[in-house]
Amino acid sequence: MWKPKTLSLFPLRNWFKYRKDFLLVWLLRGLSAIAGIVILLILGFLLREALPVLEEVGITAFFRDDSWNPGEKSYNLVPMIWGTGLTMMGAVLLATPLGIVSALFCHYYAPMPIASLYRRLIELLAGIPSVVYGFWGLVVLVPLINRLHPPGTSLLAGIAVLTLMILPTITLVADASFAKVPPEYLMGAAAMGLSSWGTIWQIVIPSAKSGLFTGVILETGRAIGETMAVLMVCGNVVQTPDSIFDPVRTLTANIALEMAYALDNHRSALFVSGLLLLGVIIVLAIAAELVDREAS
Amino acid sequence: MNLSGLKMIRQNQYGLDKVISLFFWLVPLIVTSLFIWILGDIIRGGIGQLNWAFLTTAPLDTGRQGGIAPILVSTLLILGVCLAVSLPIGIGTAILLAEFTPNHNWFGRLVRRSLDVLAGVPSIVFGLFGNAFFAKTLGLGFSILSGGLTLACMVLPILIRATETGLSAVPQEYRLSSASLGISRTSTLWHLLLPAATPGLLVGLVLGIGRAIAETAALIFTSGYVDRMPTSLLDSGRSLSIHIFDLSMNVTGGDANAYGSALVLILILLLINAIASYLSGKYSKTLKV
Amino acid sequence: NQNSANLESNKLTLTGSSTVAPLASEIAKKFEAEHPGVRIDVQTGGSSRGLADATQGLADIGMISRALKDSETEQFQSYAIAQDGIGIILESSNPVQSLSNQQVVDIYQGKINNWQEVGGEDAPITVVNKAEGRSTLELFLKYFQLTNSQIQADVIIGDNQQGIKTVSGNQNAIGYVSIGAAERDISAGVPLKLLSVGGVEASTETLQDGSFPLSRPLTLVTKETPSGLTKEFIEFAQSENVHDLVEAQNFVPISPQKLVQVP
Amino acid sequence: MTKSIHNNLDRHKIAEIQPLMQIHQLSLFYNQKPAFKDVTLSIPQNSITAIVGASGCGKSSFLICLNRLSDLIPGCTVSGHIQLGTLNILSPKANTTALRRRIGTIFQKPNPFPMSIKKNITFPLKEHGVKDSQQRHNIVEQVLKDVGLWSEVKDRLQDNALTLSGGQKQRLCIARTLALQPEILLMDEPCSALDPISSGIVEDLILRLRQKYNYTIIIVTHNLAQAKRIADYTALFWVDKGCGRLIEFAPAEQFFNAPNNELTKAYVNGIKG
Amino acid sequence: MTKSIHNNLDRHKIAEIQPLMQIHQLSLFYNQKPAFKDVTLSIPQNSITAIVGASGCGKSSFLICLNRLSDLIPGCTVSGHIQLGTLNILSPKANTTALRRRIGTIFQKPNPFPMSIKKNITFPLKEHGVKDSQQRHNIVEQVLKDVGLWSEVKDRLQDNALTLSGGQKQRLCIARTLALQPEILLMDEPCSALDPISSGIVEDLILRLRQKYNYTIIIVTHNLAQAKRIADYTALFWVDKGCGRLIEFAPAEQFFNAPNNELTKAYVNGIKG
Ligand SMILES: Nc1ncnc2c1ncn2[C@@H]1O[C@H](COP(=O)(O)OP(=O)(O)OP(=O)(O)O)[C@@H](O)[C@H]1O
Ligand SMILES: Nc1ncnc2c1ncn2[C@@H]1O[C@H](COP(=O)(O)OP(=O)(O)OP(=O)(O)O)[C@@H](O)[C@H]1O
Ligand SMILES: [Mg+2]
Ligand SMILES: [Mg+2]
Ligand SMILES: O=P([O-])([O-])[O-]
Repeated sequence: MWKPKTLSLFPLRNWFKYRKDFLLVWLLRGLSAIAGIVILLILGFLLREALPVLEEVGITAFFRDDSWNPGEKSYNLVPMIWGTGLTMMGAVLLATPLGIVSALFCHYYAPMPIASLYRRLIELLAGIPSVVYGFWGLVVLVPLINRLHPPGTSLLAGIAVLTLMILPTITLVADASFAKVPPEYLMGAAAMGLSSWGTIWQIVIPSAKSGLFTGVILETGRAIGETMAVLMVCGNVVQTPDSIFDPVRTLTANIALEMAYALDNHRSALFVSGLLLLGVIIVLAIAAELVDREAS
Repeated sequence: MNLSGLKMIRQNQYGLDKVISLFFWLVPLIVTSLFIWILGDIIRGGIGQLNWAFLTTAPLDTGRQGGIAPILVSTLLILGVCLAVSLPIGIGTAILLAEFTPNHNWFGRLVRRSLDVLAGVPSIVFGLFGNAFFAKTLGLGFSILSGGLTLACMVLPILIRATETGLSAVPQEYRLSSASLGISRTSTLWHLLLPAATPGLLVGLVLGIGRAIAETAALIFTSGYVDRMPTSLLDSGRSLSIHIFDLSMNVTGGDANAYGSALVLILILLLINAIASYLSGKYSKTLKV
Repeated sequence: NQNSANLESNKLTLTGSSTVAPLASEIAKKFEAEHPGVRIDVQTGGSSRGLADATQGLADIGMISRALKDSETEQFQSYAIAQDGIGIILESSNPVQSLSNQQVVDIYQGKINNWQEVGGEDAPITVVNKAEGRSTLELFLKYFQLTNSQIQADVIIGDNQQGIKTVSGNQNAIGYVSIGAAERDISAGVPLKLLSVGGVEASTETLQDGSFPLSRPLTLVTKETPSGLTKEFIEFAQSENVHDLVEAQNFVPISPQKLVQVP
Repeated sequence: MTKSIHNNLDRHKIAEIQPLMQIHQLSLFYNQKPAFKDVTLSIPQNSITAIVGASGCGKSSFLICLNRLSDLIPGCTVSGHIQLGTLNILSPKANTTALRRRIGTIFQKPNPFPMSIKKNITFPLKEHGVKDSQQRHNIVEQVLKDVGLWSEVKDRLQDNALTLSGGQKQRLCIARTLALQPEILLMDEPCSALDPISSGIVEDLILRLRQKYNYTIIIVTHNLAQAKRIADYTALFWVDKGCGRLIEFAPAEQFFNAPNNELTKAYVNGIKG
Repeated sequence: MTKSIHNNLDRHKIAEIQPLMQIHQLSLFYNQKPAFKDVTLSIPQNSITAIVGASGCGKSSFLICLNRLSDLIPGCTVSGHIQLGTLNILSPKANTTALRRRIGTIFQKPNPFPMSIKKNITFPLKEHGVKDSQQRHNIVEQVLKDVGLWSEVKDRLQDNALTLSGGQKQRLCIARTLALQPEILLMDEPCSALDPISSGIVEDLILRLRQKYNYTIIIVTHNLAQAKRIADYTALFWVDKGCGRLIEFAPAEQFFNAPNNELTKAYVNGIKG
């Protein structure tokens, strides 16, 4: 039996050691306060810039006017809300299953070397500039769609390019959350002769739920916020689309297209579209919160 | 038994399961071929431009001729500033949310949702904000610093969310047994939780770097358009992505060099990702074993 | 031992139009080479940013891709440094060889929807228009006496090259872009063709001799009457020294008789 | 007691009983390091075989070979031969899913799935083609009663199984395996997380399964008293030069009363039971 | 045997012994649902207290209150009062880090950290200020010998602890806790994953700790024979209307031979040990 000199072995620790956790918490609080401040600053900034036109024409003008034509003082943003919503939804609906399947593939189907190669590939795709995606969409995808149904620049093209762009986000986040599924579950499932698919659908996916949810949130954010690529392939016509082949304009494309030339009220109105976008996201965040609460 | 890395492929499969597995191979195949298509286009267009001179000389004739040396330097500096600022803030916030804020706590929920909102703010709005706040209010002007700080705001939600996911996936047993040994939360965090959460952190890092290095709209208004070799962080510097954007959308006859620059960007990304995963692997090893 | 005030006066910032920015950068580099110690930063962000920054004193010189509007002449001094023309483009395999002004108006208003109606194949027309606020759009609208709300566009684009790529990838598209850019791409083998406008061939020659009707000046603006380095730079940008640079960027130098010089 | 009756019954039959599973020269390696080596034995049909031995001697590793769960462990390789009826278990062509349905496993560490208590049982049933929900419900009730959990959880079948206590979890895992009606049950210290009462319930259950439903059961246990109470055959594993070996495999009576091997003798006598 | 000697020794001393830990009206709730309620008892200094009872009666939950590990479980609340010497354990101001060093815990489910075997022990030591690496190494060797693991792992101290067998893991966890020399040891079924030999080693170790180094030990066990062998005091928990209760707490001799409560009597007699 090991006979210690108890007192000298565990000397009274210094103040810092006793206070370590305390300091840590306050350090962390400070850091997250910075993160919080950024959000408030951005919100405040958007509000400040949007205020002039809001004061002049009121909020309802942005939903009731005949069209978006800031040069002629009409500011209807509704078609662009549709544009944003539809491209985002289409892309998320496509990318989520594709991304999750990709991640499952890496984890449970692909042999090691293929899995890590595939992961590398996906990581790369996360970093290709949106211009490049847009460029590719414009010179490859749009002419293809044009052959199907002119003009080619369309909601469909937007959804396709966005899907490619957000796929890495969901794939990588899903991949990381599958890595954390306790192996006992898999062992247990295998021991009962469950099929791979049954194991994945009933055990792996539910246990990775919160990670997948994060992935969906992040990809949705990226889909909503994406600007350049969408601007290049969507056609940017301000209209509520009747079909997937119709051109649409998203709120972000609206800002990017016109901000460089906008003055006074027009400029201010573009900030309203930014604010509105934020509004859309806040609504989604609240929805996500409710879903999350429901689930837990 | 240590089972992490279980593979289902090792089981042989029958019936419906076989069909589903085929599907699981099909999707990556499609995704891969699509991406090889895109990457192939870039490589085909860019490989001809790629040589030592391209990397070491300044652009000429608005980028149609010459190389990208100053742009490469600016890009790396902007990315450096972005990561130096966003990593500590991001990881710190993630730790606070995952380890020190109960799940149902209203504050935690509020911060999380605010971050989700931040993740959806379009990059051009970040650009205008960065221009108004960092460049004007804080007086940093068009500079690498302004650009890096703006990007830091952009990648923050990605970093935080991914790190947090990594942390919350660490088994509760580790926390319990560590606490039962009277180990402080700081040490538990450093020696147990963070190493175990590195895969999540790495994903955040890779996605964040990807987003930062690919960013155009936010940088036009902050780090600027100047393609001179920067001499300090307060100099304006053009990033690769802006260069690519300018060459392909604004400069007639710039496509070839745009492809060349895109290829360089991808190679840099490959390198950075490799370094990041190497370092994180090393980190989790040195702390774990 | 230079003091900081001196250093300050050795730096010049230009912001504004993305069309002008590449040209201005090139001019700036040449200027820097001839004036050691001087630094000129060219930023982009659009014509409106040029005007805004010049007003607020954030930039010494603003860049815009048009002439000043009447409402703006009070506030700013403007100095054109180059001329840009707007030409109508089709994909090169489109059999249509020319369009009258009325046909263009009808196409853009959606009254003509099929190339058959103007002598082409039986195919719907894809109308490519510029985004609100762009000076090319304003020029186009003014010449064809249209308002933006009358136009029935199928695609709305931002920058020049986006227009070229959209039209060159779509056999049935019609659009309008910078003539110099189109000429350069055509000679590089991009499948495009320029149509004549109002019977005048669209080319840098007709632009230079002033016969082509659709043109705009690329302009530097200042809030106050330029002096010191600002004046020196604007004079340099208007001088024959930079004509090679102007042409290299596919623009046309301003003819000396039209040049407004710094007083 | 039932125990003695069936034990006596078996002892007479041993010679006639067909070996159900023949294991020949079985070895298992973790990254080339052997966990156990050259194990040869035959498991008779409709019997209970207990495996005992010191910690780390490869008992758990032995069990996971028998239904190829070892496939799932990276770096784990198995050599030798296992014959189950006409089926060569270690053949790469063997249908592991079907095999594992035939050979159920209960682990040392209870691992219910993170779903409701009921779903832990119904989901594998559904997977294996029990389509009728009433029938599934009946099976749930039946197997939960079998493991003595029904009265404890019948009001909270929809609760998450992870909120059960350790012993409850383990019994749920047994129930969920029983629901699939395997032919052979592998149990890795199934009672080590149980209190004596539940432990007793499980022991009775094991005997009942063996008796009424003709299960063949292989159980790893540290509890020699338990092995004595229930086993028809007993095997002793021991570590020799860092690698597990089968020291003795014999009918339980002989194993405990007249072992051939010195080590066995020392083990069954010299320790606190 | 040492056992009987010290047991007899203690029985005489009971009246004189100072209570080390006084627990008063302790209740624990998971999301407002009580796991156990109104437990009042005093743990005498330098004694071994065994806690027995059916699965799910709140034994594990009881243990985690004693060193405030319950703080870490979301939705878990504790009410009542625990006094350790002059320290009010449940006070929000108590320094939990120091407290948990004084009160070590061994869990039911062995959970070594995902680091090397050696680092599992040296990491907490370093954390508690043992700076000298030679000294740390000595401690590692000593505690691994104490738990009988040294000979099994001395050549693979750098291997990941997760590659150990179940029993080895558990002994490593015990070793890691002993290295910190707590005053009180809480053990939640520490032997349930162990074979009889290691189990015997741990039992001897527990007795030695209690005897020579004045540890106070609280042990949850399902093994009544074990409780009989080592405990000075024994407590029985039982579920009553879905919530755990302390049924009886008495010196071990009395508990096993002349219990006051009918339930205790039934429990100690009527079950398979
Ligand atoms: N995944 C693994 N990788 C490497 N070695 C392993 C692994 N699993 C077990 N081992 C080693 O193989 C040997 C046998 O382990 P096994 O788990 O089969 O023992 P056991 O007899 O079940 O012990 P216990 O009674 O403690 O459960 C041990 O030395 C163990 O350390
Ligand atoms: N984290 C938790 N959340 C909700 N309920 C829990 C949780 N942990 C335990 N319980 C419930 O509290 C009760 C007491 O559990 P506890 O683990 O203390 O029992 P135990 O006496 O240790 O049982 P065993 O002998 O099986 O380990 C059980 O009914 C259990 O289902
Ligand atoms: Mg084992
Ligand atoms: Mg317990
Ligand atoms: O950026 P513009 O040149 O089109 O104003």
